[in-house]
Amino acid sequence: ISTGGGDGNSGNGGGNGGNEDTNTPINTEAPTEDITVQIAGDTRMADNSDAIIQSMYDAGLPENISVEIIAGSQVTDNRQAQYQQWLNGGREEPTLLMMDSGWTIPFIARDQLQNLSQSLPSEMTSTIEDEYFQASVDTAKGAEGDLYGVPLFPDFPTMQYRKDLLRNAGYTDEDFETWATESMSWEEFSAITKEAMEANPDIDNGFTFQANVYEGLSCCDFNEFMTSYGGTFFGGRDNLFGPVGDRPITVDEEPVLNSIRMVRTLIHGEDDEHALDGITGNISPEAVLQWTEEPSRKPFTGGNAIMHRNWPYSITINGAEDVFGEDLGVMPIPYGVTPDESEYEGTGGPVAALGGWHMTMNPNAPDEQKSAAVQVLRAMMEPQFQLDNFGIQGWIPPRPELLDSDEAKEVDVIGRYLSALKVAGENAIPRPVTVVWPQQSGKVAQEVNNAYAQEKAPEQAMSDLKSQLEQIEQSAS
Amino acid sequence: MSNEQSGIGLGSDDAEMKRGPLGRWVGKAIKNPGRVYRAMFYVATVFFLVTTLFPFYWLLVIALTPNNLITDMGLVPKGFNPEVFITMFERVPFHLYMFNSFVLGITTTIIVLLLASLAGYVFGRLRFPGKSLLMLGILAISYFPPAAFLIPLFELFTGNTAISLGTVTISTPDLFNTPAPMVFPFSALFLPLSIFILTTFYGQIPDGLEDAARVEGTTRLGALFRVIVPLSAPGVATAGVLTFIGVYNEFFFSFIMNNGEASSWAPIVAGILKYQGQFDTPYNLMAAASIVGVLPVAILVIIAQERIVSGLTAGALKE
Amino acid sequence: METLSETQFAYLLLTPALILLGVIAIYPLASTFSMSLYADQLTGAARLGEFVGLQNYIDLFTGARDFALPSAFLPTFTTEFPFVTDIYSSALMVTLIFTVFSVLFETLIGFGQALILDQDFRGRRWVRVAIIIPWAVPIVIQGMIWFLMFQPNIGFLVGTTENPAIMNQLGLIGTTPLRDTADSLFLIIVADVWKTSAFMALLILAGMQSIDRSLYDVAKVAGASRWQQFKLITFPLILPTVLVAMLFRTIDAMRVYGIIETMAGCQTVPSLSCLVVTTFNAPLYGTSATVAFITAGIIAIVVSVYIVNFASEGI
Amino acid sequence: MGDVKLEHVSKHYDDVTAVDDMNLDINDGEFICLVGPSGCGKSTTMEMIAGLTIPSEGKVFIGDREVTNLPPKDRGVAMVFQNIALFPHMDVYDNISFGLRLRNYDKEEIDRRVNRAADVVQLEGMLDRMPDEMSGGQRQRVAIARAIVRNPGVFLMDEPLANLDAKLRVHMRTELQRLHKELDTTIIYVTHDQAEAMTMSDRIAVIDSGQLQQIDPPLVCYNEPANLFVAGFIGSPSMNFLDGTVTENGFESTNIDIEFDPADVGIEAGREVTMGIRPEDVYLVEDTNLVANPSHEIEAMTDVLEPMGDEIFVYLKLEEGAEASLDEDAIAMNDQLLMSVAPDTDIEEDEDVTVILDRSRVHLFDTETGKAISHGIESAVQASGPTGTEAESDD
Amino acid sequence: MGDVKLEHVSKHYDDVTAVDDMNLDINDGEFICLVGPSGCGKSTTMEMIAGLTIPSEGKVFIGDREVTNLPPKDRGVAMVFQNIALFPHMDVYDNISFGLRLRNYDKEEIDRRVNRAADVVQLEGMLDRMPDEMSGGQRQRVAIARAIVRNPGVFLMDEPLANLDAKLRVHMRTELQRLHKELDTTIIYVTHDQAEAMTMSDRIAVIDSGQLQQIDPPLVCYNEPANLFVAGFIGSPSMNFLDGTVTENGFESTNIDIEFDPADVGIEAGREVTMGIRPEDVYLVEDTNLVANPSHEIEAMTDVLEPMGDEIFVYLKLEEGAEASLDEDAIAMNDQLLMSVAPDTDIEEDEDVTVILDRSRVHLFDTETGKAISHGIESAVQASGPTGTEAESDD
Ligand SMILES: Nc1ncnc2c1ncn2[C@@H]1O[C@H](COP(=O)(O)OP(=O)(O)OP(=O)(O)O)[C@@H](O)[C@H]1O
Ligand SMILES: Nc1ncnc2c1ncn2[C@@H]1O[C@H](COP(=O)(O)OP(=O)(O)OP(=O)(O)O)[C@@H](O)[C@H]1O
Ligand SMILES: [Mg+2]
Ligand SMILES: [Mg+2]
Repeated sequence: ISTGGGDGNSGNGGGNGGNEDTNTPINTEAPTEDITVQIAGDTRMADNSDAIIQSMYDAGLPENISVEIIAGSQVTDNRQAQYQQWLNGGREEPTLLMMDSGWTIPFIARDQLQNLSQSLPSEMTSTIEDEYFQASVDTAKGAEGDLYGVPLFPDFPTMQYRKDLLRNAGYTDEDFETWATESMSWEEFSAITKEAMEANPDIDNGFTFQANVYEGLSCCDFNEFMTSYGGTFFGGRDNLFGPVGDRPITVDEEPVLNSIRMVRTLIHGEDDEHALDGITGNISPEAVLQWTEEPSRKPFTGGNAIMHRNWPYSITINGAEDVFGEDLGVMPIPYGVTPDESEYEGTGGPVAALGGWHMTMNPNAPDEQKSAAVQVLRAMMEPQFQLDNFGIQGWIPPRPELLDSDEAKEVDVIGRYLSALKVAGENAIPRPVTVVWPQQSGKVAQEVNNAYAQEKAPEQAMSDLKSQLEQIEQSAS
Repeated sequence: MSNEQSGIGLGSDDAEMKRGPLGRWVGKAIKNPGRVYRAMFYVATVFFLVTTLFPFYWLLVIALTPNNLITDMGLVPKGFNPEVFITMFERVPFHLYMFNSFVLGITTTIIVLLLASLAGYVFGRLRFPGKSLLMLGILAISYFPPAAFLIPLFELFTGNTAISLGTVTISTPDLFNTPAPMVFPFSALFLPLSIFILTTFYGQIPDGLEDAARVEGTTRLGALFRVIVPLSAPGVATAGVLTFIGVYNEFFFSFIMNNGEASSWAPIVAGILKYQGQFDTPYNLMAAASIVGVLPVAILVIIAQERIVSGLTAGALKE
Repeated sequence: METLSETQFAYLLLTPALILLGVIAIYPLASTFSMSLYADQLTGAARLGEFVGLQNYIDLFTGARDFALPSAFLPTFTTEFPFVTDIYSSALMVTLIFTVFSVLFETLIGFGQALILDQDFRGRRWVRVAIIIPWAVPIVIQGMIWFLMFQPNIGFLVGTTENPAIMNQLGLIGTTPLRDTADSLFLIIVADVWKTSAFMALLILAGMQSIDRSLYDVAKVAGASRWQQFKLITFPLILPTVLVAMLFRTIDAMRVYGIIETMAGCQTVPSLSCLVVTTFNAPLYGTSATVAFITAGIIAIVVSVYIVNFASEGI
Repeated sequence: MGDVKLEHVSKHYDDVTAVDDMNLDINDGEFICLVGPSGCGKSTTMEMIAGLTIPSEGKVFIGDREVTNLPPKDRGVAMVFQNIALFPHMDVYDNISFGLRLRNYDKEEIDRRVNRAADVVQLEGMLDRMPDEMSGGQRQRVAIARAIVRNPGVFLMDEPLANLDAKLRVHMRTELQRLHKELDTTIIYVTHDQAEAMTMSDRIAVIDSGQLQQIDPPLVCYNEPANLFVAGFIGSPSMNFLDGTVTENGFESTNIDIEFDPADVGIEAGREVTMGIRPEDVYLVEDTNLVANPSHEIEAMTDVLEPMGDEIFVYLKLEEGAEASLDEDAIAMNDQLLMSVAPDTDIEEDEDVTVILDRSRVHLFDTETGKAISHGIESAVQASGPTGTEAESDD
Repeated sequence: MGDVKLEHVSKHYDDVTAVDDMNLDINDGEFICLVGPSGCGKSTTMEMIAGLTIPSEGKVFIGDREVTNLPPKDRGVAMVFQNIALFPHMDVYDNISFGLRLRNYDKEEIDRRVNRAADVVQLEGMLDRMPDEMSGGQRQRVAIARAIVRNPGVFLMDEPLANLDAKLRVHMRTELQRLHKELDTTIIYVTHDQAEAMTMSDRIAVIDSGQLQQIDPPLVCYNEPANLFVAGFIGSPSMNFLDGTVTENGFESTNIDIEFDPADVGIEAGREVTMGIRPEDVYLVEDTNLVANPSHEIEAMTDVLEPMGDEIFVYLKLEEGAEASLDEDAIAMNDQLLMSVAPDTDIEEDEDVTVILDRSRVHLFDTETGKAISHGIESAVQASGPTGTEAESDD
């Protein structure tokens, strides 16, 4: 019985195929025979596959290459497990895999992806390095700096708000225009929200976000709040992706605690024994503690909230004509401290947690498939394709410059909010994904939620968390 | 054979006109305990109907409410959107997933009932050394979380397990995206339950009937399928229903063993999850899909079960 | 074939089942067991690290591996009732609590449902459909139904501190039940009882239908009331079926995962299977395989109660 | 307290009428046997008395109370079922004590009663066996014991001795009679065994096709059957029947004539009648001295002999060449006669013999309606001797 | 082809020996009745012949083939089960045709045979009933029909007529005999009905406690029982037994002496013997003329009278004050005697009577071993008359 990385005897030798496979340069000549490239995408991609494929051809994909998009599971955990088995088992299909930027790195660490820096022409990789959102590119790189994935689209949360309700509190379009690019502080934000609540007594919720015990809290909401106060998980940005076991653990530092105190104040009010001075309290319902994206969006979309932190997908929903239309406002996430006030490089200010997806290549695929796949990747890197898909399925173009283009502004609903998105993108903070992040993420979510829920004092929760993270770091070094 | 006493309406009404309706009822009830029994029966039935159906009704409420309005829900749909039952088919070829689940369910059920019948017969009616040990062994298989089987089975069914036969080493065939890597694991995992169910049912059939069949000229197996199985019809049908529904809704293995496409034999849960985006969850579509996936099957299963039972026993055991 | 001895015949008939189980269950388990003897490996192509013998088992039992799990594996034992410190903080206790309550209520309710379905009345078929429906609902949807019901601002069964719903007023659950282990466990048990009582009901009903009706005639003439008929005829005769049903429900409950994942998440309600799946996805294959085997061992201990019963029933 | 009354009781199944307008009036403490051909409705009648089957029409009374719709447990009956129906999950002790345990008798009383009942049915030492470890007869005895441990007002026993050997039957019979005397309960008893019905019962109820034919003390049924059915059913082997007509001189048929004055038995000449005579009332002519009131001599030829140990059945052919057809569907077989003789009688097959009938034991029935016209012919050509129990015509 | 042989066959259950070293040799075409008390091992023996129970020891042969371990289907037997065992899920037609369908007979042949069998058991028109819609007797008849549709080498019938009324039994008996003659199959038949055993069988096998006691033609068993058990078991009511000793003058007991020369029957004086006499061999002194070889006169007093219709059983007390105990556990009851007299005998209860015994029908048994010593005493004080079937002493 094999207990190692599989002893598959199929062509490419399964998961233990070794580095040569993932590093072998690929023939970048477009194949001449008819060939089909299978892409493990998601439901949205599969639903729009005709338009997407058409835009690939428009972007120069040779006609003899056809593309088949399978939906895969949309539940991200499931998809991760699926890929895990497929790649480990040495499956040749699918050739291209759409991967969450939140868990691409562990696949890289296990040598399960094609090393694009080694096998693609350098003109392609350097385009990515130079022109794409930096934070996105960072999450597609191995420890040694090689690129293993082509960012497809990034995703960053923003703060959505109801202009109509804020108008009742005396704010004007002028203010809204400022807010779209100039982030406000949490103090300001909480005060404004409170004012709006008082001006709209029939609205139950001020600010809604997600703080359930789940990956979304550790990767994103908490990460955002923490970073906006200048806090970090593992010291500066440089340590986000390692070295595991060899980096400081800084979750018990004051900025992190402040961010927790801030959230506690938002939920439980200024009387909370760990309230943060300057923050106006009681604007978020307790319910946030068990909300994920959709449940938190429901009250906002349903008209019962003023402020709402969420991903761009919800902008499209909330900004639709039959929901709020032009009354929906979008701004970057507020900040706790300014970048210069914060100890660590790249923290503070209006941060946005980084989401989004990459396209990676299955190293077990036959060579012809890989060559064809390169053509597909090339097409996907065309600005035109990226703009098309912003329109087709709302993929935010991975190049910041494209957000300024007129074509992008033309896109329905979300085109109106590009300036805010661009700020968010430029201030994106990735989650600290490493091979041990899956273990750490659960602990972070648990402890942070406990602290938010007043079950533990912030100090206690974070020192507990620190020691757990330490154990995990040690186990893997 | 026996008639239950109905009792309703037989109580005499005289001298009870002065009491209120409840008093009258109590009076009658004391005279005729059958009434109390019937009343209890109705109360219990209504209770169970409400408790089992209410969450399902809630599902219907969600389905009929347009997704954007699903917030602060009450007991009735907010808005009324029956088109959801059409939209769900437009978004995902749900009928194909249902078909897949159905085929997987039927195939597995047949395999399980067949193997479990043989084993149930052996365990229920024969005595032989090693019996308890074997039964315990089979039971022990169900102690393991399904995840414990996942990696080896995936390798087995995707051509990554090598079997060496002397000098030649052959690898198992790649069955990814076919029904096989689902049907076999389902069969193995549902087998212990069915074996135990059938063991108890087969064990209770009087020896005399098996004897009669054997003297008439059947083999022991013949007696099993002609007499013991039909007489255990309620048990067999129940084992079948439990297996079928279990497989119909399985997801743990099926999402690893294929790429999730209807054309790759993915089952209904894969279909239901296809409505879901990374963040956006159209609860109404998922609810509608599960109603469409579940309700007809539940009805079908019940009718099939009644058919099976009455077909096998032709009303011999009851009524 | 008929001239084989009873023993040979028995083994012959068992062959197909044993082959299937051998290939699809025993072989994978053996393979998984050997995985449990290796260290976890997170980098590089190999799935597993070096051979460590029983170290994984030792680490799990001593708590040295708890950091890699969503929750502690074993509770901290004390000498005072209830003999463990925080009963909701370990996977073992959470699983046992879930198992005891869900199996208990499922059996009782299943019994009640079976008793009703065993009567003859118009529309029985539809009542039967109604009772089986929960069992036919996929776990994902089961989770969704209950998740939405107890989602603040969506479901009506949970309210806010200012505006509590009935269940909050009764003190059954807090206003954010699905983030609280105790509340979630309670709701998950309710959801599980809703779904799986049908399993019990169907099996018990089948047992009832297989009873020779003439025995009731005898009992009636002997003077048995309905209750006595149930106690002395129905119950003992369906007991083997009930035991089988409870046995498998117990095993299933001990492996509960899906409903937890879809309602509250493994971090909030860490069951034994949650540990297996979370570590499997991490992917800590050595740890995961070890937890799976220990889980099986714990289940074996728990269900030995039934095995003893079976032995005394002579099955 | 234990009297049982059925008033116009009928039971219809889908297409079968199992019991048809039955009227029965059974006194407290009586021992009644229900007899009749298979499928005639005996068990159904019992079940209606027990309350297991609700009559389609009519009323059932037990001891003055109408019980038609009362559940079985409130009727105070104990029953031995034809299909035995032991509880398979209980040992013999628990099976027998079932009814007592229901009534919360104390442990010792139960013990005492069970042991006594086991003693009566000779199952001492088997109390811890399970039903499937017993022989057919043993199971049936458990079923009897299960009924007799109780003290009900009415015992219903549906062929309780069917699976027992002759010696045990005799034993059980006496035990049941003793029980009947001791407890003074009403016993309603179904049996197909003539001897049982004759020796045990106060009255026999003869049923055919769901209808009551006659209910009378055993010897009355035997000697004065109310109709052809009863005459043919009671007595084994069955009564001989010959169809004929009444003339001025008496009865005339193809092979046998019997002289009497029609006026004496109250029928007019010319009527179609069936004559009945039991095998034991047919004598060889050598034994004429035993018969007080013999008929003419009848020439016949022996056919089959059936030696039974204590008697021999002789099938007689009355006509040359007649086949001894054993077809008992036709009520009357005009060309043959069954005779019973002592076992030491010197008789061979295919031998010519001369027989006589005991005229005081001759029965006449209306051929058409089957109703009895007369039992025994007194007004004899020869002087009448002392006659035992024969009765007057009661038609 | 249809001969059945059991060689030293035993069957032990946990703590019970159901059959004990049984040797049986049944010829092809023979009709054998197995009789014996309840629980003696009859059904077990049948099951071993059918192959449903595997003997603990010994061998079973059917027609030269050893079949001890052969499955039932390969033995060519058909069986009527004591517990009937109809398939509850099949209607009558399917039950009867079950064996034929297994053998793939064609539709018409099955139809034909089923209809004929249904005819024989008088169930025409009930072919589409389900078993639970039938009466006990009807079910039993289905079971018989199920066996007789087939043409097996051996029929095994375990009390097939137990639930049938007398008339139907007679009918079924003749049908079975006809079948036996027609098909010329071996029939092994368990019955507790003496009349059945006597009239139908070629030989009767008497079993007690799992051991074969005697296997002989019916009248031999009746007239020359091999031992006390057979003597007491065969014949109903049972033989009278009196314990006594042999003296120079013959048999002497408390109440009855019988004179004979011990040498004639081959026993020495002083031996303890049990004398047996059947009720029908006890005569009132008035009937001495009927007896060729009468004994001394015996004074007695009548106790209970049991009129049976065709005879009356008279219980006689031989001693003043003796209770007519009905306890048949004690083999010999020295102070009482059962007599059967003709139904028209003029006799009352509690009357002094004088009776004689038919000496040529007196049986002597060794009290200790129970073995028969002599059947009938020829060497008479009075001149011997013609005796029928009595036999010589064969001890
Ligand atoms: N499975 C068993 N376990 C133990 N003892 C048994 C079993 N089956 C039969 N016996 C015993 O074996 C003996 C013979 O049983 P069998 O059925 O052969 O009797 P039988 O002669 O047919 O009696 P009956 O006339 O009452 O039917 C009985 O004493 C019975 O109690
Ligand atoms: N459930 C039923 N459905 C239809 N017919 C029935 C049903 N039960 C009994 N019968 C019929 O009613 C008639 C009377 O049945 P019952 O059992 O009373 O007869 P029985 O006199 O006890 O006969 P046996 O001596 O054979 O036991 C029979 O012809 C039988 O076929
Ligand atoms: Mg009957
Ligand atoms: Mg028997």
